[in-house]
Amino acid sequence: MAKPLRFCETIDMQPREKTRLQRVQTFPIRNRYAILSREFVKFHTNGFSAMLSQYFFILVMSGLAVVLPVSAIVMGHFLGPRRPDEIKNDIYESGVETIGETWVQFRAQYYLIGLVFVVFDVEALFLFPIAVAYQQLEMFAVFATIFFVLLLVIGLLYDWRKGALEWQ
Amino acid sequence: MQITQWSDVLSGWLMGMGLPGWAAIAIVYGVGSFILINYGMLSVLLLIWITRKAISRMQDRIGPNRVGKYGLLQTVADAAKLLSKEDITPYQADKIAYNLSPVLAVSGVLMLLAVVPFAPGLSGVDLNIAALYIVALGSIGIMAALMAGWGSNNKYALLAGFRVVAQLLSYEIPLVLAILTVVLLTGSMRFGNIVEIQSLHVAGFNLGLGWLGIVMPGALIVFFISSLAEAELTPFDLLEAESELIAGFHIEYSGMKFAMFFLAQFLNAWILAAVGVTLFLGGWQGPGVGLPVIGPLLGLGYFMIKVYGIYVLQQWIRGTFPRIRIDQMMSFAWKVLVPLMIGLILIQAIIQKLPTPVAIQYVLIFIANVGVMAVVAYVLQKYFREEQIRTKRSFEPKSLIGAMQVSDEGTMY
Amino acid sequence: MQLPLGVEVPIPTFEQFVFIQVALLTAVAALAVVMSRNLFHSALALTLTFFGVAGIYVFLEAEFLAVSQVLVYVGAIAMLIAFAIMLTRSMMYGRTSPLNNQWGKSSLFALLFFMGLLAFARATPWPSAGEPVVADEALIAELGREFVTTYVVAFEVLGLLLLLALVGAVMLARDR
Amino acid sequence: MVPLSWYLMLAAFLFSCGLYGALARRNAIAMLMGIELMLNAANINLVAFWRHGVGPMEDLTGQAFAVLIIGLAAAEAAVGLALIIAVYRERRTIDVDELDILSG
Repeated sequence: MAKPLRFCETIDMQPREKTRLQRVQTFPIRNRYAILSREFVKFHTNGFSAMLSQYFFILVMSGLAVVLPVSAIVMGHFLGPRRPDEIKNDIYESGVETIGETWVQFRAQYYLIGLVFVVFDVEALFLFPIAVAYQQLEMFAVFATIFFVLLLVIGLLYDWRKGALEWQ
Repeated sequence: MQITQWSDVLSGWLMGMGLPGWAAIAIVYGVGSFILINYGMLSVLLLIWITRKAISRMQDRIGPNRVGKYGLLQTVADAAKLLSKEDITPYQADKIAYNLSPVLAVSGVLMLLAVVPFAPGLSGVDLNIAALYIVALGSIGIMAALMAGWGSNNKYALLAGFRVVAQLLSYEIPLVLAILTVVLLTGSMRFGNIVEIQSLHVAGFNLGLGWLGIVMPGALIVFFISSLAEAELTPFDLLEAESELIAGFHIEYSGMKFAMFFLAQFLNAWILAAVGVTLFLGGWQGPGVGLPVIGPLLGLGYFMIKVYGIYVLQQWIRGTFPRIRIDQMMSFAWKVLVPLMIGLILIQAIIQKLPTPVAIQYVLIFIANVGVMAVVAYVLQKYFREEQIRTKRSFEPKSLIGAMQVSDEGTMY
Repeated sequence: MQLPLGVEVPIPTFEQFVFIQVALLTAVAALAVVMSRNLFHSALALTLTFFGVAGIYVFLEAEFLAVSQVLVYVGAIAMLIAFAIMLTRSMMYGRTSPLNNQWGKSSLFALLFFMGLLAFARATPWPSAGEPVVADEALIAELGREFVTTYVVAFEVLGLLLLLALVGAVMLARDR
Repeated sequence: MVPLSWYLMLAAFLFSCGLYGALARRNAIAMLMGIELMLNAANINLVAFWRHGVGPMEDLTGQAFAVLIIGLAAAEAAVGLALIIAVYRERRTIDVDELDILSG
């Protein structure tokens, strides 16, 4: 088995109980990188597993990340004057009065970009776990991965030839 | 006791007060995220000051110098002014989308701070999937731009929203693929690991200079270019193309809501710089971070120096380069960066399976990176030279002056 | 916990409490998707639903799946849907009923279906979860390994499907 | 620990919502949204059964297929919306009640 690439040998591999996952060699978790140490998490989380408590932090943070900007906006709303009038609330079009519906038709070019993006996004997503496991893969698996990438390359070349990537 | 153990101390104290475990955890997490979010929102004041000073120096101006020492408080004054501005909602705006969009734009960026490793032992959480988390939360900003464009009931805002979304989508792919090269090399998506791997031990002393950007300069450059586009900075700042799209998708916003978009944009540039530093420039690694007491402080210092350095570099580019056209921008993403990154990944995947020692693989990856970049640079140069000749030819005087000349028949046409 | 009608409800643990919040958010958002008259608001509610489902995946300790959910559904599919709504906005928009003439039958059918599934889910004695999943990257790495070994056929077929989607959809949606 | 039946009930609710949306909505895009809801519900079930199955560490089938379904959903949404846009360009409507050229 190829060793993981690294500049240093400071990361110690701890022996763990043998499960099927032990075939896959990854770096052990170092406690000191989280805001709470792992021992603490195991000890006090009242039913949360270690992974869940990490994401509980994300949940708390997302709550605060919504509340603080909202409070700033609400504060601005109450501190500022409120004198709406017809001209002020009108749509800004450089002084010219608005003609026609706002929601005019747009070209499908934007949708095409979104389409190509979606396909490549999904492709990249699938490549990430494979990249994590890449050190342990056999040759067959490597060829399967490369084949997967080449399929998408064909798609990109096709769209290139057909001009879907051109911005008209 | 390390400075990073504050959370254990605080929660132990709270539990001693008789709080249940989950409440103590919630309070500690709340305090931690409050600090992170406020750091994010307040550092923007500094970032805007840096931007204005840097740009004005490049344009041979002094920049803000009235409010506070060196004009440091200018941004605070601006924020206070924005706070006292009227909050305008245009007629027939889609109220939900219009009001939700600025909040989403900011909180989507603030959430990214949760995984940034500031120093050894100092980060919000060290997720197993941090690399993908960064990419996934970027999509909130895209939705926010679409919502702002749609909700404002304004043609220009919607058009700008479309264009910004097209730009962000196009450059997200090279960005993701550049991150993928790092994951492929390190075999880990955890930022803690990725930073740790970039140390360099010489005789038992951590020099901290084993940066991945040295091994993969190509991926680093692609990441930097795409992060410029993702942050909507100047070569790619079609968002603020005043001459074409008035001001972008946030044209109808005023007061604090406008400030939120502004904040999100500056913070996004900073965070992309921080992610780039974490992935490619060693994060907090530097000489002496392994030392017992002073190490974390040194690490924080290195990280901040690197991130603000990259930020100033971004502003330098912003002050120097002209804006490029939207079709050039799209072509550059899809026809240059994406094929380049796919090629780099394929070559790197093959090299990493060669039966050679790791050190030789690193050298080969470096050579491949430089080689691919050289090929791309050559092809681009050739293409642009042909383009230049073509443009010159099409502007060659044919009709006007040619018509002035005496024709064969001897009459003026 | 004693409810007024004499119904005994067990006090949820903190984890269950948080789960109930996330599930309620998801369910309300899903209801808003199908009930909203404004198509764009439907799309926004759909985005919220996707986030909620990602939260459910986190509760199931499938973090890679949660982040894929956000990446693909929120970042790609919801965005495509919003694009399509903006591109196909017709003049009739919002003025007629959003429902077709068989909505009565469909709602009855969906309600019965839901009742049946609910009864089934409540009646069956399900096993409880085993030990918690290891919280390091071994699971993700194993997932990646499985893609290119055990499920390699499904994986390559998906690649082919993506290629066909890229080719076909671009041909369909192009301006001619 | 959250019991398995709770996940199943949530998934059942999402599926029924999606079913109602796919059957009763008039707009083709709204129908597609219903289908996406149903796919999500199926995915929740897959992952919930994986987590509560024989050994979540031993057998990753549920999670692997959930990720594959996410990829599939992306392809489906891309092609479906492209079809809707193509139909809209031809007929200037995406109201499925009016798209009846095949009905005799």
